[in-house]
Amino acid sequence: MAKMNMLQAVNSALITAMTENEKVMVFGEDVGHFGGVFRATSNLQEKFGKGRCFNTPLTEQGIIGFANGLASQGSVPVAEIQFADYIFPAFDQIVNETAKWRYRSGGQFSCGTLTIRTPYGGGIAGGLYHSQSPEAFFAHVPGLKIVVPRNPYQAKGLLLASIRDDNPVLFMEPKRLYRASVGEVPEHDYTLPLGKAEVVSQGTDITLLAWGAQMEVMEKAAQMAEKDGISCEVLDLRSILPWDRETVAISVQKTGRLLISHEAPQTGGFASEIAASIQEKCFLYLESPITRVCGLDTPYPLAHEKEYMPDHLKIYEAIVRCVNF
Amino acid sequence: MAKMNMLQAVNSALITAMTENEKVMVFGEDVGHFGGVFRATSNLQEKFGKGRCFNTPLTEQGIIGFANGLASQGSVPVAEIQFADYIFPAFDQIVNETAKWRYRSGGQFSCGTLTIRTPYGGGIAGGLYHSQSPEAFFAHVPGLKIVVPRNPYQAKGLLLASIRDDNPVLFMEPKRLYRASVGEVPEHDYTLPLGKAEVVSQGTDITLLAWGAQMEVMEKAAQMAEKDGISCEVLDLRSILPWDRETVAISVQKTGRLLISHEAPQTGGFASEIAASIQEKCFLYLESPITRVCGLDTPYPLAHEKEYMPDHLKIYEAIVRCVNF
Amino acid sequence: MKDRNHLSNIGLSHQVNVISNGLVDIPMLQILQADGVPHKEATLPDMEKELAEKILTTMQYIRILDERMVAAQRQGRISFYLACTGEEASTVGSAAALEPQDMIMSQYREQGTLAFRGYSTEQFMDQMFSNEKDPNKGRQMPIHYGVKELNFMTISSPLGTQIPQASGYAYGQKMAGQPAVTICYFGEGAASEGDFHAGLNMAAVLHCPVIFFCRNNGYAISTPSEEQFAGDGIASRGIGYGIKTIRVDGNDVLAVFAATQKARELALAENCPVLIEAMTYRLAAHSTSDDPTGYRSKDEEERWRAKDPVLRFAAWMQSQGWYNEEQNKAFLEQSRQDVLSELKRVEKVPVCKIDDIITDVYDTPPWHLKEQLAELKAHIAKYPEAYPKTAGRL
Amino acid sequence: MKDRNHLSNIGLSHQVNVISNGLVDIPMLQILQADGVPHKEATLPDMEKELAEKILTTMQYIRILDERMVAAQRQGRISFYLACTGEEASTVGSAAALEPQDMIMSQYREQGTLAFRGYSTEQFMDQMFSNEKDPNKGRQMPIHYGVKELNFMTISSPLGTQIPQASGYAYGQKMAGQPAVTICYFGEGAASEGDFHAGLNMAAVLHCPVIFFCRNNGYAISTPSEEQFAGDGIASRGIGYGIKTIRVDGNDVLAVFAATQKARELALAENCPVLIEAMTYRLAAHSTSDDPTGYRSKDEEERWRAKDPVLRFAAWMQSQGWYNEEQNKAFLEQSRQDVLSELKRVEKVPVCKIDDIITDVYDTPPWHLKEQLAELKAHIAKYPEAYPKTAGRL
Ligand SMILES: Cc1ncc(C[n+]2csc(CCOP(=O)(O)OP(=O)(O)O)c2C)c(N)n1
Ligand SMILES: Cc1ncc(C[n+]2csc(CCOP(=O)(O)OP(=O)(O)O)c2C)c(N)n1
Ligand SMILES: [Mg+2]
Ligand SMILES: [Mg+2]
Repeated sequence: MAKMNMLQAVNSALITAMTENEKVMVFGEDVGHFGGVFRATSNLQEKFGKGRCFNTPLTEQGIIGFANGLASQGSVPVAEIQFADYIFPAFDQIVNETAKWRYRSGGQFSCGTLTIRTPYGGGIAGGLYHSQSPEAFFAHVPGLKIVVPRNPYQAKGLLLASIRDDNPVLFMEPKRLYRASVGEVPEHDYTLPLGKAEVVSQGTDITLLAWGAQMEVMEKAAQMAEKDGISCEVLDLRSILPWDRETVAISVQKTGRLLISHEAPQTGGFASEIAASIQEKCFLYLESPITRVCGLDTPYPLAHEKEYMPDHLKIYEAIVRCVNF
Repeated sequence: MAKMNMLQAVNSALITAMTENEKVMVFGEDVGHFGGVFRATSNLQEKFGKGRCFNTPLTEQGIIGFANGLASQGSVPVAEIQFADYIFPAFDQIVNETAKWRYRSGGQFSCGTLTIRTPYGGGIAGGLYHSQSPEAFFAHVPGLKIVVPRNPYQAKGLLLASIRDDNPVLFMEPKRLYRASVGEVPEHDYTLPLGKAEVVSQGTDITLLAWGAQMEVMEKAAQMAEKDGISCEVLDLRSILPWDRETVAISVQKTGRLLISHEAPQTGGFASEIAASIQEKCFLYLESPITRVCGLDTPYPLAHEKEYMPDHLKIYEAIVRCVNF
Repeated sequence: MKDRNHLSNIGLSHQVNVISNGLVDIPMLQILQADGVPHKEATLPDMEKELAEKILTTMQYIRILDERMVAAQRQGRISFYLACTGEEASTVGSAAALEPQDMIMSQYREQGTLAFRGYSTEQFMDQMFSNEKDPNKGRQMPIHYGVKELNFMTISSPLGTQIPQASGYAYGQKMAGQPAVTICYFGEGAASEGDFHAGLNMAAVLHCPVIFFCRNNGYAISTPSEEQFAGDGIASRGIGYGIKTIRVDGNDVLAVFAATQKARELALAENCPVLIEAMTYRLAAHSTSDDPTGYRSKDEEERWRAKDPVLRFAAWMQSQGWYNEEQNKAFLEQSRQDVLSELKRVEKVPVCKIDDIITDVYDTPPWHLKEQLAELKAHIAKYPEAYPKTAGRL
Repeated sequence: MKDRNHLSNIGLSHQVNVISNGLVDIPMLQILQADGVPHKEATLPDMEKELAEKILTTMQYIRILDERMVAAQRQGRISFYLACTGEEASTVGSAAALEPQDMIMSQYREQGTLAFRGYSTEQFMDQMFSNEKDPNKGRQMPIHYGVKELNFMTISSPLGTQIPQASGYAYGQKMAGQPAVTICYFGEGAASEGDFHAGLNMAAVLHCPVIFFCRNNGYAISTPSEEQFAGDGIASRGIGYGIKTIRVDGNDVLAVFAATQKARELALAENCPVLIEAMTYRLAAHSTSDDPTGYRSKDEEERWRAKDPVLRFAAWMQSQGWYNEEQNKAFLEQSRQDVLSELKRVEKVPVCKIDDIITDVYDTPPWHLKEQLAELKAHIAKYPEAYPKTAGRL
């Protein structure tokens, strides 16, 4: 065990994967010699050479297009998109190519070895274009997996699992926690399961569901609610696609209430899918409407960032409303 | 009044708009001399000249980037994306630029005059890349409006309203109905409201909600259900964003049941947003879970197209399940 | 740390110097004249009689396949088709210069390369009828071929996407130490996509052994190349990226063959991309959904018919004494019959069982897809007559 | 119907002819030598004393603003800053050759163009402190300026997106019959984006009066230009698109001015795009989030410090007898004080009221945004201490 922040945990996972399998290649804007603008890929080029860790020209559609071809050839690309806000130029390559490659070829070819790493989320005074949480756009794309860690331990275990999983994985890293979140991380090799939610704390009155950086906020709100004697069951979804409906449903059948929170704008956010599925699965168990506490339906504003965010106070208020419905 | 199919109605709307306002410009791949691969822009170049109706090079990101600049300059671009399946290379220009232009500039500049026309949907043996219904991707983008007509009358009235509306509008045309749907269309100028759903037929037992080409299927299912004595209220959402929650809620508060159908894959489709919102607004009125009848969570398959589609039989079965819940 | 100077190779001028024609001429390699007689000055690539015969018959076979399938589409037997008539030399001539281990990433008009690698009439039909024997499981529209054994990547409709992919594939071949290159075909229209820019630039910077083969056939559906770009074709761009570039007469098999051989040799030896621009013409309609009379003149088409690549090559073979009228007639006859009989036979092969609607979305179907399949099967069982293709084999 | 021949301008070769250096040399226009003395052969643009003074003081002002704001960021007074140190001549020199009605679409390192058009220290501060007086309402990070009155389009962070947009904007200016062009600034890194390809190609084909101004400063954050492209800079690409191209010494104001004047003249007269590649160097860190010692040597930086564009121009003005030591000192002093006092003052200006969190998403807020605002205001009212910036003015 060693104390690591999330960047160190990501770096450790990459070193483990590249050491184990020489087909693993890491690339993207500034990831080479410099080690990435957040330094998640530090020292990889020195350790593994320019052939396996390198800078690309400044083109996201090129990075993913290149990665798709490389994956279909049998190599194991781990491509970095410098900020999730800049993944959209690669949207066609991801949605029409990466995700459909295996299906359209009847399983003859695939991009299963591809992992796309990208930092997402707000709370860092990043304004419109350094704050976005685009998971919902990709959650509507059959063929992709989407994974979001909430701490360094998860970051290493889930990233290693993503790199080894034989499906393309979009691995979204909560950049607000890159240095802020520090914890014990095994130096040795380990993985955590994809597609499985984690019950972070047990409770009986309401189920609180989130992922990534929002977990911290959720737990803070839960503590406030506990003081009012509201017993919260806190769940970390961990995988957005495919998502673990069963674990969520079991919890909601117990608590009778569900609150989901994410930073992304509410309309069309992934909370809507969860709410739609759970109201169907748990219709007769629900004691109050499923509640969403999300970002506003606006671009991400700098000056009003604090007001925009679904913070612990908004969640706490929503919990109370739910329980008193 | 004249009998027109949907292509003729679109063409008529474009002629009306270009005649009225010389700032209106129509462009895209093959839309010029040739009049577009579906011929929606026939004769516009002859009528209005090459300066106002022209072919672009084959680049969707360029078409929308160019259109964004043109709109911000004060012209009124009506850009065509040849198939909705090919709109993804322009995703960044639409999501990060078109939609955020006004907000980021504090209202100094905007792409409000922009309209993007694109044919969408399946049922034409188009396989993975000539069948997609991508509305949900754009429904998660504050700043955009999304409009879908279901017949020639709507096509003309809604397209004219979209071109004149001072917000960027994604106008999705159900290509399966381009020639199949024929109806009476006024030759004169008229518009239909954006953001307003239409109650197509009144009923008391269940609310059936869809848009565009899926309306036909929905009505067919409704007729089957009526034979069983199930009274269906059929709604056409018409605008996906902003959507008319009020009209839907009023209907559901009356019927106590809601079924939503679209061709796009179920997970993360727009039905999930509607279900999430309505279960919240109408919690105490719901007599059965809100039901979604959608495409499968797979790419769009050619050989199994019939099985993939949310047809009238699947909807009819779901209606019966709802009512007998 | 290494000192850099991004001005090191740049000279000075002291007057405003607007460069409006900064390119050397990029002539087009032509070995055979339209009548099949080689230019005196031309050096012919060495090509054995056998290979020449294979090239000719492959081109003729594709011409026949195209004719028959366009007809089949008209009869409503298949939903869609896309012919390469007029461009046989570009595709077959380039494929002939490759090795079997080279990966082919094509756009959609390159059936000639597939036929050259031995794709059978039956296999073509299996794909076009989307049946259960298509290795792609009938999921895409006709002509979206793909077959792993032949190193032919499954075609996808979105244009240009295969260009950066080819760079990545070639990079992987290089890293794996394989004596192989990737060839990437695309049209001059697709070359306007952003992916073209990304793919060529990355290949140049990352030293990828990839051959970019552009079929400049003058049109992108109805859009003529003069409305597609203003520069000197696509070749001029390769030069901008610092990529070795060759322009060739796409209707001259020998020229295409020689150019592609050279390109492959360079790509492998120097781990670098090479761009080939083949000047040709689409004599066919864009596809069975298209009618060219709406955008080009018959005269124009006639001028190009006179440059028919198949006749030109046949004439040359004749002059070599390699062309046996009788034999060739027989081959053509045989091919026509094969195509027709296979068409009839394969028409009856069923599509995949419904279970395959959810396979290959992921390596193994997750819970939600299993759930959706189960519901679907129950539904089909209840309404078998509504789903005739699959109800019989649930 | 018009007969077309896309081969009409193409010659023939009969040997495989691999073009690996098909470009003429693209020299860099330089009028002033590093010491400010004009090259003998150089023709100087005619520039009045007044304009020269405005250019010099604007460059000096920006240098001061950059220094002070980098310091302010270190003190935590603003969250982010991005300096243009070393590139003042490229931006100010080009802006000086434009007319007020010309639209400027910039990347982010072009504050010099804005200052040249009269943007005040207060206005710079309003944006950087995201306050209610910023016409962009404080929604974007510092340095994302935008002001309609000055025809300066609001900057957006995604790279390259402004390139096709500039083509469209210029097309609109042409259609409206305005005697105006659009200038589009971008870095050599952004030129790798697909949008670059789309924007330049469309401008060439659709005859847009746009000036593409590339600042080739050798780096994209840590990525040196040799890992960005393999061709002859960005200029070589313009030639591929059939776009008139000029390469210029970006550290020589007179050269940049002359080149941009020529470009504007051509763009307007011939309704065509012109590409300018300005060779320069980013002496500053990429931004306040960056540390260049991680990717380049001090020596390299020193070599470029010796080419300082501001000193070079000052020296020339001196030789013209246009430079008054005293006056200039006073100006510098005054500017430093202004920047500091405005910084202090503007720091205290409040952000927009919370109501503005939903304005400008659409022309008028739809029901769902009104609903979200109402909830938000009620919430802030309940927890005022948690939202100090807005609670006071609900
Ligand atoms: C991204 C994308 N945009 C548009 C289309 C529709 N489309 C199919 S073929 C074609 C023209 C392609 O022309 P070119 O690349 O020159 O190839 P050619 O047909 O001439 O062989 C177009 C616009 C597409 N398939 N993909
Ligand atoms: C689409 C996109 N990708 C990545 C980034 C992150 N980024 C910001 S600046 C920069 C480097 C730009 O280099 P260049 O274009 O040469 O301009 P310079 O900073 O040298 O002036 C990068 C990668 C971005 N802003 N947008
Ligand atoms: Mg073509
Ligand atoms: Mg740069």
